[in-house]
Amino acid sequence: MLIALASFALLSRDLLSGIIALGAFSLFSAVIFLLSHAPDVAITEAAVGAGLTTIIFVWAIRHTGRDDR
Amino acid sequence: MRKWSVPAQIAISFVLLLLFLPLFLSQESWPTTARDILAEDAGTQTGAENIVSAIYLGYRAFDTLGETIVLLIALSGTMSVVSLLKRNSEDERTPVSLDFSLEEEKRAHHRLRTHLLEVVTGKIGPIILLFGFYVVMNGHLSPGGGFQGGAIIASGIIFFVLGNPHRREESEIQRTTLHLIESSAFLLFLLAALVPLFITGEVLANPFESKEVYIIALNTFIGLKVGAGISLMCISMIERRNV
Amino acid sequence: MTSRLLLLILFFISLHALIFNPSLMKKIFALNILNSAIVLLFITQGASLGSRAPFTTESPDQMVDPVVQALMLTAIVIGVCVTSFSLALVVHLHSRYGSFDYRHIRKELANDG
Amino acid sequence: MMGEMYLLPFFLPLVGALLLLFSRLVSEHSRVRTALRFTALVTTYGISAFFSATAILSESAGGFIGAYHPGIAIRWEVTPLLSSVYLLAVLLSFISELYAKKEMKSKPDIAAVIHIQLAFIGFTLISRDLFNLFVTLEVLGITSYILIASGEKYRASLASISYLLMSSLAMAFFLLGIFGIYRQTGSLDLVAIREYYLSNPATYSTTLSITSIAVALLMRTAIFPVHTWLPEAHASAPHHVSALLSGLLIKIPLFPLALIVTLTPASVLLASVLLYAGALSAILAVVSAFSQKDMKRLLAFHSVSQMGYVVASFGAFLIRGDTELLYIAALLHLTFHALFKATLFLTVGRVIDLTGSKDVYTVRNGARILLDASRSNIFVIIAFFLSALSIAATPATNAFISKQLITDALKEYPLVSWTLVATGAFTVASFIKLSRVFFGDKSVPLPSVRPERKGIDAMILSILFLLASSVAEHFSLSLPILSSFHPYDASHLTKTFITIAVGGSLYALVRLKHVRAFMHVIGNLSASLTTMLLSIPLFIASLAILLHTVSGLL
Repeated sequence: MLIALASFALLSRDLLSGIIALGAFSLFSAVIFLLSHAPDVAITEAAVGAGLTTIIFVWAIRHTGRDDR
Repeated sequence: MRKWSVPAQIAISFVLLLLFLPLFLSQESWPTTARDILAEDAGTQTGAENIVSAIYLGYRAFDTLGETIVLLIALSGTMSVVSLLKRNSEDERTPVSLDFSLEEEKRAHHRLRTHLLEVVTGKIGPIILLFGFYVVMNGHLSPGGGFQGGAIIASGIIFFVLGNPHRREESEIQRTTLHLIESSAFLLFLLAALVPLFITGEVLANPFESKEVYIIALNTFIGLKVGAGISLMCISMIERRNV
Repeated sequence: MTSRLLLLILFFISLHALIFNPSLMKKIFALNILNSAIVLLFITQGASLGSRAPFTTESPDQMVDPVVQALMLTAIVIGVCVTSFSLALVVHLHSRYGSFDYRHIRKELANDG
Repeated sequence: MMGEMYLLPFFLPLVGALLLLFSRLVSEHSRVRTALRFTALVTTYGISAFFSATAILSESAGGFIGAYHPGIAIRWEVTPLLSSVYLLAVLLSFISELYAKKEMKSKPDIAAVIHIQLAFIGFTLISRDLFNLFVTLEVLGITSYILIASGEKYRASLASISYLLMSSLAMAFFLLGIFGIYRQTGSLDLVAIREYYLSNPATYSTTLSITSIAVALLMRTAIFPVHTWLPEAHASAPHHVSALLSGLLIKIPLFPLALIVTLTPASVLLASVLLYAGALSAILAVVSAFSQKDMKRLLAFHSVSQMGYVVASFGAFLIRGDTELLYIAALLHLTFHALFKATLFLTVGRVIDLTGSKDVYTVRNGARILLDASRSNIFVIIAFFLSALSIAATPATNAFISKQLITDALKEYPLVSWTLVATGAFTVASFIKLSRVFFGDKSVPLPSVRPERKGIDAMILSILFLLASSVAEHFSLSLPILSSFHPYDASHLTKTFITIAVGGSLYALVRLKHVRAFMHVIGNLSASLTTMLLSIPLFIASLAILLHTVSGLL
């Protein structure tokens, strides 16, 4: 699942869907952390990886356009 | 410039993968020494029930200091590049909208959506802020802590800003306040690190009788600093140019 | 075992993209995933010790390794900081050259003198 | 001094940075801001220089931060030697900040970054913990990306992001190395890890982990083949940043590297890799430097080359483990290089600013132009020529002593020793080429230069440099270990004169057409980002295999 999301993020031409895939990847790994008894890391990953990173990426493509040129 | 053919690329990656295979797949069992020590003393030495917090803010608080500084400088570096972008786009006089809320003339067409967004974010903001503070203050007992709570506080502040799009003139004041909060929190953190040096002779050691106080204090400072820093960066990112 | 093999593959997919994809944006994506792969590796391996989250109230010999969790908190945050600054730089470059492709940017730079 | 007061000088720059951050809150021209700035400078440079100077004179000290349990807490160690390196760092940061006074005043954030960088240089030196080293190195990395990009030029942004990607990749492998070592030893404390490997054998995973960490550090020191980020980054950064990075920052990872290399008995083999990689990078980089057109790129390549000397001698020291002379030679050369490379970047930077061109072939009359701008620039010119003579290792300069020491001490490795001598010849040639910039040439018209008032600062800086260099030279000659070393005897002098003569004739060769064409090709070689990034995992993997097979054979 992680691999599929990661590959999609890396291969897609449309950056926005890549970013969404990356966010989903983060969220999914947060779930894995939770299952591995690491609640602290899970919260951090969800807040930072899925939240903050996605916001910054979205800000970036607002400036540059969605096309990966 | 030379180009790598696709088969060559894959071959190189695959060879590297094989060479690193043993590191990933070694059968040795995970060491337990550190865990056993911690399970024994962490609570009594640092006063935190959450052992991860005990390490993060007790045993290895110095790493955490480094981490907050990484955050501090990375954010200030990002913001300086962002302000550079704004300046450049002003120079070229290209209308770049850097705003999440809509322009005045468009607002009429999307009144419902805009209104909904503003009301919801404006009302949810305080609740999220409160939750963030809760996470910060309970970091030594339950999962969470300064950093996680700080990120939540930041999202609360951003919601506030999104909820009040008309008061642009206050933006400068907000920004100064956030800068002040960030710097003061950093000051407090640094004080918390250095004051014990003169009391107990150690850096980053607990100077208090009661164990929890020190870890809660560190959590609070980090939470404030992270919250202010992240929201500052996000605000400068979403703001319309030239505010 | 399987999970580690999968993480190894994940690690090398992102390594491959980081090295060979010409787009700077994709390189940053790949860097993110590379970091996550290592964090996942640490956490899942550290969890092989036991079946309880690290709190003092619970039986110690069932606990997972708390040290790696504390380390990974730091690693995640540092990763995000690097990402945010590199994105700012990429946007800065894109605003001038209209491209993420570093070969293109370099060519244009050489022309700029 | 007692207890952890030793840690104080490393924390003070953070206080300085904090004051600068507060100064953002008041307007740019207010008195408060000036006062804050001044206090920050005094705290960071004055007080911490005082404390680290006292630390040089006292005993070594060590402990755990926060006095927690040894198994988990972070170990630190301060020795007089590390304190003196830190003092050098304080001096160079101070000079770099003074040079860009105006910019620092309008951008307190950037100034704060320099202070933070200084603090973390200190922490990197004293840390004895694997993960803490990861954190401090990341801080140093981010500060340097920001400083490189602070010139706001697009070229610098690209150089910064190339460096960022390369170094983040290396740091990812560093983390993987920590994983490998922690899984085996259950500890992050370097002393505990060394004890573990004394009784337990090192496996392939161990070797792989250690090489991953070592290569990440080598990348920061810019040693062939992972030096490729440096020329562009240091050439496109603002001048004071180039001076700081080239003079100081690339040297710092050597100290943790020495700890990593001696982590297991088997990994000492890595030291011989250091020896040969150092020599190779010395000669290859100097040939590239000689072929450059851009003055700052020329200097940047020389940094790689001079670091080759230091690393080769460091490697030889770590192989033998008992010859203090090699260590002292490496440290002396490191110190001298820090001083003269910073001077070179700053003085050449002045010429570039005044003439508006970086082309070493077309800029001429540099001395005249500098003097026209301000009379006090005479010191700038003197400082440049002394540094150039120094890097070319002419007698009576400080690097003459350290280079003779290094080539002498490396006598057991004739290949390395002779490579370094050949490097010396090329260095002479390329500095003749660079010095031409300062000399008059009637065929080139003089640009009109506005007189500037910055002259006094430049004078103070140059005098400071000259003082520091001569103090360092006298200090080095008074070391007891060097009592049997006579740099000015006949054999050394003959060798030097031959080197200089060969260098001169090499420079004369430039006039030949074929040589020029060849130089043009070499000068335009620059690694693509793909090659840069690929070099790291390939280097790690090949080193690991090499070391593993060799240690298996022994």
